Amino acid sequence: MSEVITIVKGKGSFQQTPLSNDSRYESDDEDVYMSDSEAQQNNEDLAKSQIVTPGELVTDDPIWMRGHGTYFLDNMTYSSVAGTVSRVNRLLSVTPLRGRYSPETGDHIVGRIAEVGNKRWKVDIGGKQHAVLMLGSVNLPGGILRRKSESDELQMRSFLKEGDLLNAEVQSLFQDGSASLHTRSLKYGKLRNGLFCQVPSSLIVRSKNHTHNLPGNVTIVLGVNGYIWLRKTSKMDLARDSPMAGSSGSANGPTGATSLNPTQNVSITRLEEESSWQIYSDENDPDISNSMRQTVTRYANVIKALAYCEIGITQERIISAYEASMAYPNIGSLIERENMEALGADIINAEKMRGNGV
Amino acid sequence: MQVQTGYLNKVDGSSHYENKSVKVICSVTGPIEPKARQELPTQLALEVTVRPAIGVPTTREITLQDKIRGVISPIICRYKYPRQLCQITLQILESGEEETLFNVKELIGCINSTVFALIDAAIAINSIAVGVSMAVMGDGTFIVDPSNEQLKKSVSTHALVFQLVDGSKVVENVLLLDSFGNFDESTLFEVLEYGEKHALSLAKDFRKTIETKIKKDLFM
Amino acid sequence: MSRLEIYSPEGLRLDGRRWNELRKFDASINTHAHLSDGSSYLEQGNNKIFTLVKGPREPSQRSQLDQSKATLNVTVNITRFSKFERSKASHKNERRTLEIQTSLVRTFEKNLMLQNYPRTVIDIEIHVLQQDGGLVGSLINGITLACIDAGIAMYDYISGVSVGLYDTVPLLDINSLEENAMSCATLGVVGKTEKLSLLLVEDKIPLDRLENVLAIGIAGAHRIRDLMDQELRRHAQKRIANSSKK
Amino acid sequence: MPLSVAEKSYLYESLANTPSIRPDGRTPYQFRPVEVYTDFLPSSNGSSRIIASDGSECIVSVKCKVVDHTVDDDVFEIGIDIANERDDSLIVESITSLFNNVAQGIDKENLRLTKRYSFKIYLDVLVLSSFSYPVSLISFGIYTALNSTYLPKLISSFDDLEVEELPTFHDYDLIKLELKVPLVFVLAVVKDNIFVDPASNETEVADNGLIVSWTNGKIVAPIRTIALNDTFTKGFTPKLLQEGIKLIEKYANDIVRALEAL
Amino acid sequence: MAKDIEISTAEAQFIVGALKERYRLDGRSFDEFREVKIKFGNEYGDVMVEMGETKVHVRISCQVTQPYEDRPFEGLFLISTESTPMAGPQFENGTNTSGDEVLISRIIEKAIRRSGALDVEGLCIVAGSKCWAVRANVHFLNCDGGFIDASCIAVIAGLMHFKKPDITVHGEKVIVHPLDEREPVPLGILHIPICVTFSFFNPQDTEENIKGESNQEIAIIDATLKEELLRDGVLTVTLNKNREVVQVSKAGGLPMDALQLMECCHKAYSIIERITDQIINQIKEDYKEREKYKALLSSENARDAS
Repeated sequence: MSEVITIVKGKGSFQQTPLSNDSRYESDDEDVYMSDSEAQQNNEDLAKSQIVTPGELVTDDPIWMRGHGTYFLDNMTYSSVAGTVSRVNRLLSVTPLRGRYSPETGDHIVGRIAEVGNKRWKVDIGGKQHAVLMLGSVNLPGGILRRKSESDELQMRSFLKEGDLLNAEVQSLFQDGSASLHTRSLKYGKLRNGLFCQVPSSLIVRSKNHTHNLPGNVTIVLGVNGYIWLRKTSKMDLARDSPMAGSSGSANGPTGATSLNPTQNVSITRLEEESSWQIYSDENDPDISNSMRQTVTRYANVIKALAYCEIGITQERIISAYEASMAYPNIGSLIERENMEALGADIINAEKMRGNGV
Repeated sequence: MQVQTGYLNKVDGSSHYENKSVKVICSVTGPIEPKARQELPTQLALEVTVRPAIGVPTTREITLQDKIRGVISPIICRYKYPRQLCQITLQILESGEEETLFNVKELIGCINSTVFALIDAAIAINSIAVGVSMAVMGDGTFIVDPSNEQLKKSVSTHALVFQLVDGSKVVENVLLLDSFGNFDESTLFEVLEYGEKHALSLAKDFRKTIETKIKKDLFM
Repeated sequence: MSRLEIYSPEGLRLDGRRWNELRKFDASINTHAHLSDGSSYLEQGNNKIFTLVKGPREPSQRSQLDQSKATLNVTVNITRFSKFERSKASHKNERRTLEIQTSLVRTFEKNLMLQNYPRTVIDIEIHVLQQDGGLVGSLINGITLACIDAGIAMYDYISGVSVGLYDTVPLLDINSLEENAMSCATLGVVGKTEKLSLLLVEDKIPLDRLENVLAIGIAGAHRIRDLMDQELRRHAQKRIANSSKK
Repeated sequence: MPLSVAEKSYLYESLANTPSIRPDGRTPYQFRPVEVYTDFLPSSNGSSRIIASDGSECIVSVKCKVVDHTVDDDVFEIGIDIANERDDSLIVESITSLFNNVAQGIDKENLRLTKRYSFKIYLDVLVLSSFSYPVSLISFGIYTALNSTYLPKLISSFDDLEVEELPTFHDYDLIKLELKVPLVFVLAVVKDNIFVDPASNETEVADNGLIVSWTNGKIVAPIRTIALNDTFTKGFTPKLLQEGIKLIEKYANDIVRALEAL
Repeated sequence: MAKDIEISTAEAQFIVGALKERYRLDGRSFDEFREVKIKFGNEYGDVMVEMGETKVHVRISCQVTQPYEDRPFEGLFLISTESTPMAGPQFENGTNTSGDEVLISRIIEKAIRRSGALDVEGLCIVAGSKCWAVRANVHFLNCDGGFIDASCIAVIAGLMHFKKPDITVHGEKVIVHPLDEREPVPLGILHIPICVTFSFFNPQDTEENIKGESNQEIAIIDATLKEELLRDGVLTVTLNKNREVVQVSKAGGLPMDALQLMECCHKAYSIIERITDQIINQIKEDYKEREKYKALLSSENARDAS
């Protein structure tokens, strides 16, 4: 493999037909279907999850409530997307295979300011619409308890401006499905000291915690929307994982559930302190070492490799992939497709092994 | 001269003007919301479009547009409509002259029909403009509303527009004088004088048409 | 040209097909995951078309914002090299291109559930790398696939195909040689119904033959719907198999 | 979408380091991997599709026609089309002019058929998307498309000045087109560092950019600086220019080898 | 479009509601085409067509020019359709790229020019160097729906009415005789295409339209502007008396059953038959009217010629 560039001949469906090699179909011949082996496999999979495509009749049983991805006429329920049928209680819906991130209340997301408007910011969160962050939903310098003043409205850009990255929680959803965010917790707010990367949101599984301290003194914010921030671990990050936080009960970790009540983690005086202008600073810490930067880069490449292999991204997998990536001393070599595939395979195999072990 | 106002029903004002071999339709839409680039802070913006009977608009039509705008602007009470727009669209159905050589009759037809359309649209005007097209022949005779053949044989052609006030009985100004060909100063003044007389008599027709229109509108 | 026999007495066409045969139909979806929310690559005969769907997403211009539904835009980029003979001028602002774009917007406006995505815009971008007859039908198929890939809710498939009429014989899914030699109709058929979302006839066809042409077109379009459905299901199986990794 | 100030300064500081730390860990001379398809347009004489790892993509078609070069010796024409850009936009026009400039470096003799006739090459480039300045991508695309181009074999005689007829060709034999267009590389400068093939986040913070063309083992025209973003553009020392040229001189051969090995 | 004309919800509901009861605002039945009024101007090829409030004016003109290089034996024929705010506030000056305007111009183009209604080979004067360029300028004056149908009638009537000056060819030299010098020559019209536009309404839910079997969709002929603004789909069929479908355009919109579309085509045929006859008759009458005077004026010349 060249160290300068890898150029591979394209493969996949661009030139060859994935479907069938015999080239023509007669319109009046009804039995052109997949080869037997494929058809068999279909049946097996069908047992697990029923795949439907738009316009297909899902059920003619009127008992079902019709959810997302369906429409109906009389008793018939049809699918409006290609995906899998999900039946939860009496709600029937079809989950599309792909689609933009659709926010849910409580999601921990990473977003980028797209527009500064009247008492609100519009935030790009990779969804169908920009999310809204109201001026009243952020902590302002001087503590959360003070009133928002007119001067705050005028200097919104000095808090957050176009391009700024932040992490936030989805506070509520509007009628049309767009999200309203808040950053009223110290674990939310402007992001500094690191690198941004992005993966499809479908690879991020909603979980209790989306901020993780990783080996090598790196903290990751895994936005549910697929936006990811890698940064140098700060004191705050460490404090969150410290036993003190744990002492207030296992359910009260730094999760979305308790986020509106940050005093459980940090004393009110700390809060005042942290709510100074510094939380909106654009300055990075002066002491980010080279090895730290390299670690961040390695994590970024590891995450891209996982995404390339369409492996769901979790803290455990990031760590094990990071460890496995040590086999490649040259971080830059991790962008090569072969290496990414090998890394992905390592992770899957390791998990299988562990699974077998138990 | 035959004029029919309210000829079209999708615009605020319109007129169908026919005078000998000239046939023009004029529509006026306004006052309406202008586009940002058209907007004038203190007065009405005018958008004049002239569409030829044959072919696509060329510089000839743009010249016509400019001349029409120049005549129409002073008679409209433009300061009554700040930040608004008036679209004047003229469709020539028959020009009555060879388009490549002349634009006298078309110009006068456009201006006269515009005046009617403006009145039909109830856009405030301070006076009326009356246009006369004339040709001076080789033997020194003046012909009003010359035919195409007469235009071709003429030594000079003149388009005159007068601003009439005081019940359209008094000529206040010459709004446009557009003369081509060979003529001397004295001929020009004679032409003006002759044209003025004709304009005053034409104005009577104008008023009659308008009066009939208003009566009709009132008692509808 | 006269040397070529459009339809031989033995019932064979220029490329060896019979009257009711489709051209090779190869489709794949999710070809441009990095660039778009949904994408497809379609080869229908020698038509080669990329379709990218971007959105539903925040409109970049306020004028595109509709409170009640998504705004749909379609741009068709017919490349200058798409025909055998390279075209001298760009096709971008040609009336025909604008007409195709408008027709496609109006076809899919009624089929996509735009009311589910208020205040957003869906941009569909099509690049025609090569064309060989029946272009509009292929564009419809490409859009259907790419929209499904994007997860945009729709009532049903729309499949497109062109049918020519050679004397009294309707020829299904014509290529450009056939298209130039005879009259033809393009159909956009909704799912497995006999409903037409789009119908374009651009040359003379005897009124009494039209029904026959439509019938064969509908049958062909249903077949194309099935072929698209197969590709989608194949792709779905693969993704589901993959997602077990998650 | 612009980057945040904090992101930019993090990136800038990393890249300004000695040695620089690129956001994806590449060495200064390392290109991102690309994927290439060739010869997929039967109605063109040659074609290629090139996809960079960030999803940037470009498609090149080569069509040719027999022309009388005694009438018109302009035998090489490039048309560039960038998706979502108007044909008269600045970026399309500047890239088109750059490649017209590059095309000056080709040897037209290779297109000569007979004493009177030449092949005229029409290169059409469609950039489907580009996340950073796309000239390297286009250049690789052109190179591979030409490399996949086969033209009909001449069977009539070379000397046809006196002959009235058009040249005639073999019915199915084709010969490979031997035409090498210079490769064009983009380098980015950050403080005292220079590196090849900047990714989009690198271009955002680059002090300046450099376009270097190379063919047959040597640097050729055009070489020019290029503003990669509108906030950071600064001057740079001639030393860096030298370094950049050396970088290309040293590694361009690897690129050609990789492109040829397809 | 400059400005969308909006119809209030109440009015929209009323109109569509009335349609469900098979009533139209102007009292017409669903299959009724408005009366077509055709007036000819002083010049040949000057036609005004009125259908209800809709007014379209067409002017045919011609000049001698050079044929296209690749078609040396054919003359040029151009139809230009440009709309101005005169026709209604939904039209804007200078921009004819909105969906509706493009479709209008393309359909007229396909119905008349592409279908070969005009014999362009008959316009050739000297192969490769001289030919007639015939131009139809369509002026949209007042829009109350049915622009396509009215324009098509106006253009074809204009072409049939038009006469081009007679010419004499001496080698490469062409002498064009003015109309008063020699009797002008009519154009070669190969067939008479007429457009009929159907507007579709869906009285039910979209689901019923897509999945239902009821086929309750409403089709009305020759919609007025208000009906056009509210319709869910549109079909324009162009036919001629030879029972040929010249052009069909259903560019999206409400999906319609193929048989229903066929039914529309058959309905359209009876309408185009009638309109074709009307055009032919009116032109005959107009010519007769002109001849009347001409006979009076040219009796002397006729004797001279003999």
